[in-house]
This record gives sequence, structure tokens and C-alpha cells, in this order.
Amino acid sequence: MAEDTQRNFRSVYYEKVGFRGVEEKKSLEILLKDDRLDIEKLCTFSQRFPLPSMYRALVWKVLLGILPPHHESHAQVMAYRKDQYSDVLHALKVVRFISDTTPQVEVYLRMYQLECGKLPRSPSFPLEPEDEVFLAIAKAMEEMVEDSVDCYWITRCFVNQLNNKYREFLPQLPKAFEQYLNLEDSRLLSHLKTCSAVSRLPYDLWFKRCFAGCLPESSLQRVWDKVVSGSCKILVFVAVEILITFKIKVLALNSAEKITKFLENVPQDSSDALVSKAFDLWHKHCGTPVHSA
Amino acid sequence: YLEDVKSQASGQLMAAESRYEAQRKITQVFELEILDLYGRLEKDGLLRKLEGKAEAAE
Amino acid sequence: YLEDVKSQASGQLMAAESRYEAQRKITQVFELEILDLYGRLEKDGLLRKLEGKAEAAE
Repeated sequence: MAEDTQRNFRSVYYEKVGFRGVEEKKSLEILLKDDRLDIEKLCTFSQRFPLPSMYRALVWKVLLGILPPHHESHAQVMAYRKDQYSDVLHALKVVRFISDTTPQVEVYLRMYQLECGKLPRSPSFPLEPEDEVFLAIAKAMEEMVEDSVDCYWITRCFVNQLNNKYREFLPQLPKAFEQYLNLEDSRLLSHLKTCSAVSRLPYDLWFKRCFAGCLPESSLQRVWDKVVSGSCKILVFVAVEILITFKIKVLALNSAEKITKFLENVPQDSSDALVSKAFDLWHKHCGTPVHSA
Repeated sequence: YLEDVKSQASGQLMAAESRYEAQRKITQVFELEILDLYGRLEKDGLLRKLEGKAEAAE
Repeated sequence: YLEDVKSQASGQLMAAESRYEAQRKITQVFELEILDLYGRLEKDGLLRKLEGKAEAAE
């Protein structure tokens, strides 16, 4: 009992001074010690808590299937991944599709295109909208993941997850957005409707790019923790929270163009708090995932 | 435990297969590039011939 | 039985590895071909430029 009180006190103390994650980090470390990682538990953990930066790349790689659950195979599998990365990179240089001056994110795009069998005949061909989405996500990922092999693989699998696992859900998100905004602030929604802005909101930025280029990476990676571990619905609540956070500003704008333009370039100084509030909204409407660890 | 061995093996196998698939995609791209380059060489050769004739005719 | 599964898995992995190696060999041959073709194209380009200059000087 005394120990409990002390522990709670310590947690509260950490929370106040900004070490909120100490207990969480410990429980993640226990999960990561298993010989065979429990994907389900890792998912639940990531759904509930922010991943500590030092473990983010590892957990993402496991959840996205880049690394298998078995620790023992990690080195071997990562060696295959590295080979694949350098093989594709080298091939693009051989056919002079990229050079040493090609921006890194474009290199990733070309590698991805080659692997999907969608490499255009010439690098000067105009990009498809889906390529722009890839570039935006890769650009944000570059800020989150240091190692370029990891960055390529995570971007590639993140985008694949959007295109496969979430394919059917993503188009439903604008409707869900409208629904939750109505529950949270019906006045805001009617303002958007009055301005005929509802159909013209930056849905591509929100639900295709997953806020890449909209939120600073330090906040964005906390949102992507949820996307990687299985929830694309969190994106809806981030969008709703953006509207609520900048309510006064949005209510003052009276045309769809101005509203969309503002939402595409929201001020970034309060993003961290914004994301935390979006998580609260998400938990409020969708419940808290049970952490079984 | 048996399931464990199987799943571990399949994790490795999938990564190895993916590395092979990438190599196959590379071969395809190289093939197209070779065709393209031959095409360009032939066009160049033709062009030079034509130029040569044009000069001779002058 | 476990040993069986293990040896089967390692057999599959080795097969994947060797397929990769074989495909890589093909890629390497194609790569040399591409380098060669680029070389010829560049020589041709250079030649044409020189010829062009020579004509201009005449």
C-alpha cells in the first residue's frame, strides 16, 4: 500500500516535471524483451501510449512487418532489407534515373516506384497525385527516422498500409469528421456549411497525407504511432481538434477558400497540445484500448 | 513451439523473397533501358548516315 | 518432426537465396550492357559534335 502510494506520487511527480513516460517506457521495455514479440500487445501499447523516441523505429518496423516478431531473426532479416535497399538504389543510378544531387525523398519515391513496377519512362514525367502523397509522407518520415534504410522501408510500408489495410476506411473519414464535429461543436459545422466549405476542406492533406506537412514532426509522430498500430480513425479526431482549437479564427472567415487556405497552414506552436486533445477526443468517442500487458 | 519455428522461418523467408522480387523488378527495368538505348543508338547512327549523305550531296 | 520442419525451412530459405543470386548475376550482365551502350552513345555524341565543329571550321 505504502509502496503504491509512493509509486503514484512518483508518477504524478514525473507527470508534472515532464517524465510522464517513465512507467510506460518500462512496460514497453518488458514487452520488447520477449524472444518472440507479441504484436498484439505492442499494438495495444502504441494505441494507448506515446512511443519513447528511442524505440519508435523498432516498434514501427515490427508493426509494419519490416522485422518479424522473432528477435533471433532480426539481424538476418535486416540484412536482407539492406541488400534490397542498396540493390534498388544502385539500379536507379545505373539507368541514370537518379544522380547524387537527387533529393533524398525523390530517391525514395523512385525506389518505391521501381519496386511496384511503376517507374515512369523518364524522371521528367509529371508526378501523379499519389506520388505527391508519397513525397509528403517521406519528407515527414525523414525528420522522424534517422537511418535512411529504415526511413525508406518505414515510408514504403506506411504508404502500403494506407493503400491496402485502410483503403476502404480512408474515403469514409470525411463523413466521420462531419459527424464528430457536429457532436463536439455543431455551431462550427453549421458555419462551415453556410460557407459551403464542408466539401472543400483539406481532406487529402488530412486523410491521404495523414497531416504530413501540416503538423510538425514532433507532434505528428505521436499521431502516426496510432496509424501504424492500427487506427486511421485518429486522423478524424486530429482534424476535429484542429477546427476546435482554431474555432475563433475559422468562425471569423466567411469563405470556403479562406477557410481551406487557413486550415492548410495552421499555426504550429500549439500542435503538441492539440494532438493530446485529439487523443482525449478519440478516447472519449471510441473508448480506451485495453492494455493487456 | 513448432508453430514458433514455423513462424520464425516464414518471417525470414518472406524477407528473402522480397529481396529476390526487387532483383526481378530491377532486371525488368534494365531490359527496358537496354532496348531504349539500342533504339537511341540506331537513331543516332541513322542520323549520322543521313547527315553524311546530305554533306555528300552539297 | 521438429527437425524435419527446421530442415524444410532452411531448405526453402536456401532456395530463395540461390534464386536471388541467380537473378543478381543476370542484373549484373545487363548492367555491363547498359554501361557499354551509354559509352557508345556518348562516343557517338562526341563524334557528331567533333564532326559538326570540323564542318564549321571548313
